[in-house]
Amino acid sequence: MSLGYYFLLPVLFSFLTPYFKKLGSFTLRGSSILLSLVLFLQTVAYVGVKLPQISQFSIKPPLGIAFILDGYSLLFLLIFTFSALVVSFYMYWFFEENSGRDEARFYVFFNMLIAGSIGMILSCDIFNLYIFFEITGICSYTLSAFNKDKLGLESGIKYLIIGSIASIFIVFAIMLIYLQIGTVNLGLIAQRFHLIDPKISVLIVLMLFIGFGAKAELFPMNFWAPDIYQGSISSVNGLFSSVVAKAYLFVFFHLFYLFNLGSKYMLFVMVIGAITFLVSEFTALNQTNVKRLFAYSTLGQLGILFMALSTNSSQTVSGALFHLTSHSISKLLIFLALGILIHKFKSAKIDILGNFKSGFLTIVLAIGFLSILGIPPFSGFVGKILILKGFALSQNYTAIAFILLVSIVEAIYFFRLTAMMLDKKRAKVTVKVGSVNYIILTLLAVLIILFGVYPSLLTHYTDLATNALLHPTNYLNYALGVGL
Amino acid sequence: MNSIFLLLNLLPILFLYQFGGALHVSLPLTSEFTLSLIQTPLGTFFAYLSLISFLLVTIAQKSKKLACNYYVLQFLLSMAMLAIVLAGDFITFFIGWEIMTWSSYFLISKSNSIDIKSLQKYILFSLASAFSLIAGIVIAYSFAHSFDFSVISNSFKDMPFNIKVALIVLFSLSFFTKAGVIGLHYWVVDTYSKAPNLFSSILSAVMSKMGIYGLFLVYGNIVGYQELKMMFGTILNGTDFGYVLAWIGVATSIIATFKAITQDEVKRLLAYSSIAQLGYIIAVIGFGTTYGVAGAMYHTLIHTIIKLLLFINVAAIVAQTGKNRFSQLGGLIYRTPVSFVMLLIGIIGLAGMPPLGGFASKFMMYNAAIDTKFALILIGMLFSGAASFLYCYKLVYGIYLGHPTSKNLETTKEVPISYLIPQIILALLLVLAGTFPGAFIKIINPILVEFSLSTIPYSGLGVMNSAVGSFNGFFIMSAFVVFFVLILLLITRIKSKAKNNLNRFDISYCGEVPTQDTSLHFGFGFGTDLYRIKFVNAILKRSSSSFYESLATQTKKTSELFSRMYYGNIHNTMIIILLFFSTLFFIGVN
Amino acid sequence: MLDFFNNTQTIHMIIIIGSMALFFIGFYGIATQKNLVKVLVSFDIMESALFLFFIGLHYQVGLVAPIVDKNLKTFTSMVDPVPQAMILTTIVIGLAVLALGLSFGIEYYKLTGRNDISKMNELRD
Amino acid sequence: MNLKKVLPLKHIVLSLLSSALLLSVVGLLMQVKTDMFKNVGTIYLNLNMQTAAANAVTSVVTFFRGIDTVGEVTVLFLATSGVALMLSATQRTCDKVVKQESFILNAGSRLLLSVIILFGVYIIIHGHLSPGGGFQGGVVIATAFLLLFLANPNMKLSHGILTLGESLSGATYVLVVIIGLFKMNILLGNFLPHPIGEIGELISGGIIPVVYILVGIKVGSEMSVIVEYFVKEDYYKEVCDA
Repeated sequence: MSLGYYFLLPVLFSFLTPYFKKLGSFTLRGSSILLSLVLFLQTVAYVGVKLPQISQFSIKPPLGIAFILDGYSLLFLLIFTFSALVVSFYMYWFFEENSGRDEARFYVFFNMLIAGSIGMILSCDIFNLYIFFEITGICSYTLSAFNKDKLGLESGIKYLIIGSIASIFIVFAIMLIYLQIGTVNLGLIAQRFHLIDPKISVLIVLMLFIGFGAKAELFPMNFWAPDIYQGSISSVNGLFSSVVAKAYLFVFFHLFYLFNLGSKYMLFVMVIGAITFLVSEFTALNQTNVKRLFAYSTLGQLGILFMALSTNSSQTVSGALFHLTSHSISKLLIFLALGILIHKFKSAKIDILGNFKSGFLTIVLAIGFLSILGIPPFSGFVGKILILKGFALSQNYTAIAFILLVSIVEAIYFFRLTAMMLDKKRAKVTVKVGSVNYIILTLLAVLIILFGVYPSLLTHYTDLATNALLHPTNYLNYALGVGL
Repeated sequence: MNSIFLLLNLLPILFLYQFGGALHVSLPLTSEFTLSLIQTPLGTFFAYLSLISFLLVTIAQKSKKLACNYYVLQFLLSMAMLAIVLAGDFITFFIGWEIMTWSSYFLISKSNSIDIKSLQKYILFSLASAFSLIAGIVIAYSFAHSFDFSVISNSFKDMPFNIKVALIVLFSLSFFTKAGVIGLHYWVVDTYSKAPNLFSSILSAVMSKMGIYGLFLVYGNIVGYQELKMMFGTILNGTDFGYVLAWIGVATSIIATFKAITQDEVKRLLAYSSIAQLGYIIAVIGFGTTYGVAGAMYHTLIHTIIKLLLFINVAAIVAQTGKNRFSQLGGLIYRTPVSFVMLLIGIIGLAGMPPLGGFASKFMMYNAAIDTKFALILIGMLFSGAASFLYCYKLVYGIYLGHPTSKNLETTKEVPISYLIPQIILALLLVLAGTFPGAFIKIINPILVEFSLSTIPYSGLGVMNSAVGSFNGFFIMSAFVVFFVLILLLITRIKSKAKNNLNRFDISYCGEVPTQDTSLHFGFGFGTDLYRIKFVNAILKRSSSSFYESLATQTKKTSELFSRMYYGNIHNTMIIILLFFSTLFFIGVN
Repeated sequence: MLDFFNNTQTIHMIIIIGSMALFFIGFYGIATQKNLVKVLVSFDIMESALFLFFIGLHYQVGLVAPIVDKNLKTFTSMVDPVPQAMILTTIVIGLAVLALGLSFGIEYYKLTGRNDISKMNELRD
Repeated sequence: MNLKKVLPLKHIVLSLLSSALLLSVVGLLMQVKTDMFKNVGTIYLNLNMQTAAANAVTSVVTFFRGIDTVGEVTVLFLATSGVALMLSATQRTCDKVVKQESFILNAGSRLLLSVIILFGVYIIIHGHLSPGGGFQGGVVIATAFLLLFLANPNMKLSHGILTLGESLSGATYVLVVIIGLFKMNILLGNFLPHPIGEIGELISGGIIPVVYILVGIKVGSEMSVIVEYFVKEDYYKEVCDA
């Protein structure tokens, strides 16, 4: 198998979608599930293979473009393809319930969203990366406007405007890079980046920071993010939270460590992450819309990840990657479960969490909440304790105190939701969970518990990823085409 | 269902007994974490304490129709506590601690009287406690590079002084919150009173003891009493640190005792009483002397027994009558005599009167205070001990004596046998603890060795030795039984002649004839006169709730302030991004 | 006299000044304009400025387009083809995003009768 | 006249800020030395003889950086789908266009249509020999349809044929990329014969003209769809308002 299929197969699927549609909705949904399954199985096949793997286009790098899979991208690839598989099963249920939607186009955008995100993490060429960035962007704009109502279109327009700003800054940065370094290959850029004029390099880093930071929902640039979550359907929210935001975060830190930026930048990113965490968690307290609330929660968790990933210590980074994986699974679980409730009640007010009656949903939602809060024996705990441990080893007590104090604020709203679910005094409506959703949500909940009680399953990959992220020598060799 | 979980609860006890002190398991969680269980004398003591409590409570739950998930959660809770007390490293300890937190949260949420605010209080204080604990753990890790108790304990001496203090403060805060030290007790009363009735007994008797276990672990094992002495110096015959702690404990017990007296709800009274009793334990735990530790340990045991007994007793009464306030109860002595006797035994123990176990534990604690020459502490303890008679009296009078306050109470039947069995067992234990206090010396000596303190000389089962003096529990008990039987005979001779066929409204005072609504019960309004005493009034008026409520208000205000930024104007968002870029540009390039 | 302009340095200078002026006109536009169409046009202005900048800086006096024909048999003394390829791609992407943005705007206008982005605030708590 | 209303403070501040940024960025860019490293483009030029495409830009677009072009085509495809998703609902609600068509315009535009399309096809086919290529030619073809729509609002494109052209050309393009893997052991390998001696001929450069023709068909049909949606949107609006 070649890495190129991660992009080419979804593209082929999308181009042929009009004909799948003619064969009936079952074929359409089935083929989308099949596609996600094939990509997931391909990723599983890469587990245990000697990394990095490379797949070249046309000509050997550094002249040509190549897809490189190292430990860092393998972890994200697993998360992305798994999320895609889960969501494509979930959408089967969604379209059964909501007939009359433009199903075929949804699948086009959904699959290309995943393909674009995967392309961003695989590509070793910054201009190629920008194209995947745009593919992901266009898919997310359209998916957030998919409802075609006032709210959906508003969120689509907002996302598009922010995306355009981000892409202009990134294009400018790429042009400056080409002007200065004469290439857009990441390996060569990394090699030569410290040789160029420091003022220009500051400008380049700043523009990339604004571009990817705005998309990765960093603090002074994330005022749009909750709006997007509120306007779009909840399975798309799950994807935004567990795939798209993570892809931008991947690129952010991939470039960050490839360019080997100094400790000043690290401190800056850490402070920005901390502010993001603080502001988002406090804001979440005041929300009455569930989607918005979990949007803020996502922003907060991204804040922790930015704090932890910018430390350059393998302990903290490994913990952060564990936390990232666990957060992706938990948020997917929460958003998919919320989707069932929102569909039932036709409302996204926070009260719906108090008004449903379903033991199963209560349990899975509670597992998701506890995991995000970092409470054992769920997977979030291992991530959080690893992060804290990493900070402890570098004796960064401020960060520890900060994370723990803000986590209490986080606990306030998570446990308020839990208490609402458990409250017996509210009027309750029985909610039935279909068999497909039952299996999906059980699977996600089991994974959360499994990674919590047996973290070695995951720490192996996070350690690999950490090593690849902090010491990208192998990656650079492949990107430079050494020994191919 | 009940029987299955009864057996399941029995299993760990047998398992622990089988190992007999040699349990040592380690389980690698990841390459960096290893979960390990080690059976120390201290841990074994607490393990038996919690496991037996769970067993007894499960017996009492026989008469309730509880769902399977209730039992599963309760079993999970007991396992979590077992993990806490048998933990050999901080990760296991913390995992147990957090599982304890959330499983008890879900159990409390199953109550019918619980509201969101109380649940929030409970979980936020528990999480604050857990986060302060984890902060301490990772700080210790940053020096010891291990989570193992023994490694951290060994490297503790080499840490900088401020880190040592920070560790002790963080750990103490965490465990104080669980034990409900005054100021951090905001969650205790609401939670205990609104939790399911039988579960309150576990909360008060076992879960608060996990805080005490943590204090023993940190002061005795991790830091070590010797090290505490070296760090803070000594005052009189005890440590400086112990002196401060003793004041915290005494203040807790005095304030909580007065608060308890004024309560109208039975379980709220018990909750405050629980805080007061734990105050004693905290008062002596830091002395760093043999008798301080022994007294704290003994009182832990006795308090567990008493609180289980009292809470089960009250739960039975509430289940039987549906009333949970003193002003609604009364006169149940003729309807539920066995329950009355059990409660009587319980409050005799609670008041610390001879011949029951309560006396022995108080004796040890007072001795410890005398031994260290902390006279003021001793006076405080005696004062609150004397004041506690009042709420003990209120408890027995309000429920069982006086006039029944409503018609239904007159037709109440004796509580179901499943409630009585654990009470009888506990009462017997209490009697035994009073009769053979010497047996406890055998349990406590290994723990004292573990803390590298001198041991207590053992001279017979009935004899409790201390630095100041000793007493023979067996002798006192024998004498008491003889007197008791004599007096009982006397009373029954007099009583048997009187006919008890009066109606409770057959009285009139000041020319007024009471109606159905008139509360004739003395339990109604008992203790309100305390407000007239200036000193007590000052205690009762002040409350930590205003502080925490203002904290909540501040949080909400901050939240509103921040959420004003997210008001959805994309135009301004763009301007902010561009300004952010410009600012960074001018800073970065120049 | 026009030889002065037949100098790579001068041409680059003019291009930098011109394209950056255009870029910051667009910058000013997105910061101040509230009409969705105007905002999208401002984005396009900024993009065009970047295209100008990028292509312009890769032109040097004396170089020709990178195409061989009967007169020019080898690929020597030609301008760098990569910027042109990249600009081609970026133009298409800009066009795609512009079309999408306009279609969103049209639909939104049909539903609400508004195209002022600062008044799009129905998504709030 | 209120000065504050015409020129609010915010605008003044932002224009000053833009000017300050402009000055400092220009000042910064003036110092840029662009010849520190050898551009990758010069290496491509040296290698370009091997691809046998006379236009180096074309060989960079379709071959050296060919996967960019796959992505680019995908972006355009996604945008078209998005536009169709957004604007297709209107056609259901307000379907009739009754604007009077002018005979002269109609006949004239039909006359021009073939010429413009021929020109577009020429640009596409000669993409590897002269300036131009799939994108440019595709857009030229779309302008032909634009002219048609402007002249005759009742004109309808056959979506079946457009979709067929779009899907098939796109799928073939992806297949060409994948066939390279099997034939040349590298994705997007130039597996068709491309002797260097034939440089400058119409059939030369292996897969390069094939790719550009596929891209041309795809871009042409997609742009036509976009043009149709936007032009008709305008007419519908007028008709619905009336």
